[in-house]
Amino acid sequence: MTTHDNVVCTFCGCLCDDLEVDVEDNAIKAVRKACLIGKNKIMNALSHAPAIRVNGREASLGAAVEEAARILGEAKNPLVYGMSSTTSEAQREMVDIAEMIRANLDNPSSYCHGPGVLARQQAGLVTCTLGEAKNRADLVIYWGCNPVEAHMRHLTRYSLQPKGLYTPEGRKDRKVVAIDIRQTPTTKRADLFLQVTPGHTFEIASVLRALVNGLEPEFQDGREEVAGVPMESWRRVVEMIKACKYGVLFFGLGVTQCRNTDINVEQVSRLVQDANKHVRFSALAMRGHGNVNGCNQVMTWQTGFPLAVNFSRGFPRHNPGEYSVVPMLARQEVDAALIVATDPGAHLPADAVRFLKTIPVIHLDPHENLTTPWATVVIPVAPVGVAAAGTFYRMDNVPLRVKKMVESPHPSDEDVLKAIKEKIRHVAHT
Amino acid sequence: MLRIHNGLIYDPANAVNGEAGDVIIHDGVIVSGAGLSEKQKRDMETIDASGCAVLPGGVEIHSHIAGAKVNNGRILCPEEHRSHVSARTSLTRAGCGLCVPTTFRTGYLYSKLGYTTIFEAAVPPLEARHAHEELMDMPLLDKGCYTVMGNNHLVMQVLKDPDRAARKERLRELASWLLRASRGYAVKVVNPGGVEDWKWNAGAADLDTPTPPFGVTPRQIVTALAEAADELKLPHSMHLHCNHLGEPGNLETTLATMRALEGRRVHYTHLQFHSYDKTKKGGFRSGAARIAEYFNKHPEFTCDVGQIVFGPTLTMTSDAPMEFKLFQMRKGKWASGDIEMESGSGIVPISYAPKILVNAIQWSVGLELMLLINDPWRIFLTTDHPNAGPFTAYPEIIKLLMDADYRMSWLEKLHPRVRRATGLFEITREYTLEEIAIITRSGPARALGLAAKGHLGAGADADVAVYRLDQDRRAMFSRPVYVLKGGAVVVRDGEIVDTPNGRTLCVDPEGGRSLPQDLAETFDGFYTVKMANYMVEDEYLERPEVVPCG
Amino acid sequence: MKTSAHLTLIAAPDLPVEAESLLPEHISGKTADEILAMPLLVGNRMETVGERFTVSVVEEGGDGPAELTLTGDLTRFKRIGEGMTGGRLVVEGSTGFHAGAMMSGGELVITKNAGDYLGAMMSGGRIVVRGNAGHFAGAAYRGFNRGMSGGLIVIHGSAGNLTGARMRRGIIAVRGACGDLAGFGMGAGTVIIGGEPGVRAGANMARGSVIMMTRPKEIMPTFRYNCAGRPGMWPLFSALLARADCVFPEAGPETVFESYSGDFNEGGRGEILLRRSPL
Amino acid sequence: MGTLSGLLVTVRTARQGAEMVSDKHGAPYIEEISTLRIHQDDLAELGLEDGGKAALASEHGEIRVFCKAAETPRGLFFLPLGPVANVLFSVHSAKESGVPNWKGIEVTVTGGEGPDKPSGPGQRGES
Repeated sequence: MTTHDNVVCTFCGCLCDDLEVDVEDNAIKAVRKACLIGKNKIMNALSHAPAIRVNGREASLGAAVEEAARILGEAKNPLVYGMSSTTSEAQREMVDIAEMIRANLDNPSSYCHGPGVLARQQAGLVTCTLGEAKNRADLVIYWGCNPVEAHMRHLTRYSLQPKGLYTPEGRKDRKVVAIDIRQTPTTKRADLFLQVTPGHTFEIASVLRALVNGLEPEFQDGREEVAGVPMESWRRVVEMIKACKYGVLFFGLGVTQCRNTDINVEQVSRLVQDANKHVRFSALAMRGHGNVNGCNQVMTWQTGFPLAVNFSRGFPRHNPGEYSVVPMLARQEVDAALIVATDPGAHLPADAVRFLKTIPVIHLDPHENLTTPWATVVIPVAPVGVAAAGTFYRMDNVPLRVKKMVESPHPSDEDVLKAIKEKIRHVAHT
Repeated sequence: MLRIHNGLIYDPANAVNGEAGDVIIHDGVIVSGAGLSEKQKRDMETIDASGCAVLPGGVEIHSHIAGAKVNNGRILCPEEHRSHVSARTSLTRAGCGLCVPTTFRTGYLYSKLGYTTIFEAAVPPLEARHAHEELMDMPLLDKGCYTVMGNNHLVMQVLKDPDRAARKERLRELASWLLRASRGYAVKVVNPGGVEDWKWNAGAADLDTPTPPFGVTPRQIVTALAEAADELKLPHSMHLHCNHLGEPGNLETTLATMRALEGRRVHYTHLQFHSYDKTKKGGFRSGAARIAEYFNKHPEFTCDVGQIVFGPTLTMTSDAPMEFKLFQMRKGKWASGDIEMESGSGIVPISYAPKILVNAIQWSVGLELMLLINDPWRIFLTTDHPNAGPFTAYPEIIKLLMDADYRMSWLEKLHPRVRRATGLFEITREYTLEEIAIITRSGPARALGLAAKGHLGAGADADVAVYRLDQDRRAMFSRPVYVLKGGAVVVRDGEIVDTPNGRTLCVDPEGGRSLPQDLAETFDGFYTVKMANYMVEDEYLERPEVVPCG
Repeated sequence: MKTSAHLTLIAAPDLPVEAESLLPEHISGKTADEILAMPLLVGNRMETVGERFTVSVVEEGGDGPAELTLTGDLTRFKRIGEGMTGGRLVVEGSTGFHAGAMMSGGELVITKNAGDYLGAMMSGGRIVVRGNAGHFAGAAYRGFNRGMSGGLIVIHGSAGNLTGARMRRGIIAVRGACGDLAGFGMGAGTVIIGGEPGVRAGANMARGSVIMMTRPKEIMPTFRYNCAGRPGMWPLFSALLARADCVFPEAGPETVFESYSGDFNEGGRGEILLRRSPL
Repeated sequence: MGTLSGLLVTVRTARQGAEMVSDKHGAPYIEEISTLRIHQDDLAELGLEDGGKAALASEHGEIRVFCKAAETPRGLFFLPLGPVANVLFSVHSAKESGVPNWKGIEVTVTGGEGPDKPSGPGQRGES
């Protein structure tokens, strides 16, 4: 039996890199230190692989690759989409393919944390790596996120409990504020929980900005409250901000998917900038999928834009809403799709899935999921971080190398994508 | 074999100054033509360079082109990408951007200016994988990166050691380990102590401001790291971005830093930003003359200029507190990122305009430095891309250096008070082609310790740029007739014709195989990654080439 | 000679089409065949106008700017009238994204609905939409901090979110309802909304005016109430709009407006004018 | 059995995450993504016991869920994002930036089995 140390978990944006995994006879026997999700993910990494299928019939890898290349090469407005749970090496191949076939290129951040990235286009963001939260943060704000359930080790490894360089007492050295529309296991860990009414992120951020800047908000209806929470509570939050040495605000989908999406994050970003006039303050997005941040990074260095890119003229153009996956499916304007390392069958609204079923879809995934049953071409791939190596970007942009610990009968995303690319190139030249 | 025939060869490292002749290439390397018969020469594949200047490929000593901060800059600027695009061709990848171009486009744009080697100027080890990933997507160039150490906690922990001998030994080991961990090429120091100070919300660091909580001063940091770089016999000296960047009167800090480092090899980067004098009222004026006067007397020092280019660009640096100051003056966009235990970064868009007095002075200071520092082997052409402007402006800057009349013609476009604040317009010096060859290739190659770069002698890498001679030097340097990378023609008549990938340049200094116990404990306790996952793996180096120390 | 051309769509396409070539100034002096040979990007392939449209061209005597009429369901056609500098472009039907974006002169009339980014970053000229407009009318593209910088947009129906976001000059008049964040982050210019406004009108504005005929659910708490009165600029504005066939009957020269200034987070020199409904 | 109107918010739960990475066709995953968190008093108003079944309908579709009492505000219902919840949402709800209204869609909850219409977990079997 071999024990692999310092294994990087690929599930969420935390990328915990201290796991221990026992491997015997090319099988995962035990996973230690991971959260329940991470453990399940690694233990089940090799199970439920789909068969290679073309139009529902089993096929050889060569035939599947050939059909994929044919579909993509012929498409007049294809969609290349996904990438959030695979390596940046595979993501780089996807961008190359999207360029070649003059496709639309997007990743799931366009409907998750993408608004946070779009806000950076307008305002920028003051941020830090997770270690700064661990070592310095004496004020932590969780806003519209529930890491106890979604990023299970975030609180112990990075944000709430760890004893850092300048926070030797761990939790005791930190003040903690939670802003959410309901009680969650996370809000219960806070010193101050502000339960807000849904849809008011922007007003909250605006009023906090005003208070940080020493301005008094004026309420035309006379009710001294914002999002159902009285002003004195918001004043308390601002006192805590101004009294801290190093604050870190973690925001989740409750902020980015709230009414007016990216504009909320733009205002939160301005709030953090304003706070830096008094104290040091950072904000971090609680990125979900293991390498969804990597999608944004790779797309940015290769195309200039983090998401929602179109190549129909040969050069990259960017416009969320125009080239992001959900509205494109709403307008039913794509005629083929290459979907890798995400599961639209599970993640997208039902009418999106109904439309996708009407066009040829090529799908690469390590597991049977809710897209494999109907995709036109299904190619099983080796699970990354278990049977394929490569780079993942943590929620704070720290890149880590995920490892290969066992052999899979299937090639990696990267290898399949390279094969598809070569086949498209070959067809184009003959 | 390949022959570049009948060009005027400018190879200052080998004291060849515009002599007509052949450059002969075999297997990616320049070989001697001696011993070859005329027939042999006539029979080989020949590039006709008649009427052209033949120079070594350009060597970029300081540019921000890859990594977390640069990519953050790309995210920040969709508006600048919109109007600068390149479509995919059968050879080249699509891309966009001018001040922060995408990786492939960066490779193409540098290559199309005749550059063949490039160094990313600031990489924190924790994010080094990212920089290397981007560099792998940057074709046509040999490349390397500098590892930032000037605010590193482990460095400061070592410098706190009261035992002088142990401190020295330990720092050398640590610097070697950090270079190894990040696969870096040189020791980079950015606003020593100042970035850490700002994490405590403290003001700008002077040379003797103790850095909390270590009590270590910037003076201690720079002297010790310069010494470590020397003792490791690294091919490049410590690469230093001084304290107080961009502030009026900062030449005092710069001179104090230089005095503290006298006798050591040191490279002062973007010296233009550090050469400002102050008026009685606290306003900007040029301090270039004083800096140049001092610098001229100290052959142990090299520098690059960081010349301002008028127009919009993006400032991006590990000097996060400087960017915060800039943001407060400008509003608009501001990105910043603190990096645990080692660094920070900041980005603010900016636009330099000739009619803004400060910008006009900054522009003049850069040119003054280049004209007043009399040894071209010690000052190199950079724009600190993209901080002072995009590197694509190099041909324009070359014209400003080579053509005094053209330089003078700028006076009327600048703010009227600029003449009172600088001495630029009293200087008549014009650069020669040989001097241009030195400040853009031979000089930086020598400062970087690259024995096979920056010259055209036998044994050199066959990185060559061929420019059609033209009295309009901007036109001449904008569009090389040929660029060869490793012996392959990659640019012909200004267009990319081949896109081989370059190599990663790295070092293998003595020691630094592991961290001592106390530093390892600090690492394990306070980084959020495991040390095993910190070390950049071989997979991130493209055709690595170890440049020897010593 | 003045050229008038009329293009009629043969069938609505399934794929997005980019029709930035179809500008009045481009058809001026062209024959029918030359117009039919002009390029159109359909999906990711280049086609010609002739594959999608039939054309009739009339050369009239006298000088004058060219006039182009497009008829059909052009919902999937993007960039119609983008960058136009003069002449008249009439769409008898609906358009997709970017209609009239970046235009600097001339007139664009859309008889039905317009998509997102109508007149985005335009600097001059006039756009009239008889139906509704999508999001970002007169706004800035991603990353820019300057949206529309001149000209006039009249939307007779409703408009979407971020109408006039980050605009710097010019006028946007929306007769119907408007989405959220009208005039968001604007630096100057005017947005007038007849129907029900969405939330956060005027948020983060530094200067400029958002004029509302219908009371919004709330005014952002970063605005302060100034006074009520008859702003001298309103009669001038309504006269100017009336000349563009855009009338706000609810407000005459005697109408009283409540004035609020804000957004104080951005300096507070912007203004919201809210029509006080008769008691 | 009563009917309530309110706002549905999609969320993540620990069990959803753990089951999603184990087997997306497994019963525990389907069960978790079909479990609605709802206030005790709302539950009572619907005439349901903790764990009772209800029909959840939006303008786009209708699903069957199990109702679980939780410390939520009244009138706000919480369901893990997944193929069950997604029947209630539409791509057409995505506004200017391309994000569907997953953090707030108007729904009605009806206690009991609800009207007899085919729907249910997963996308399998749909044409």
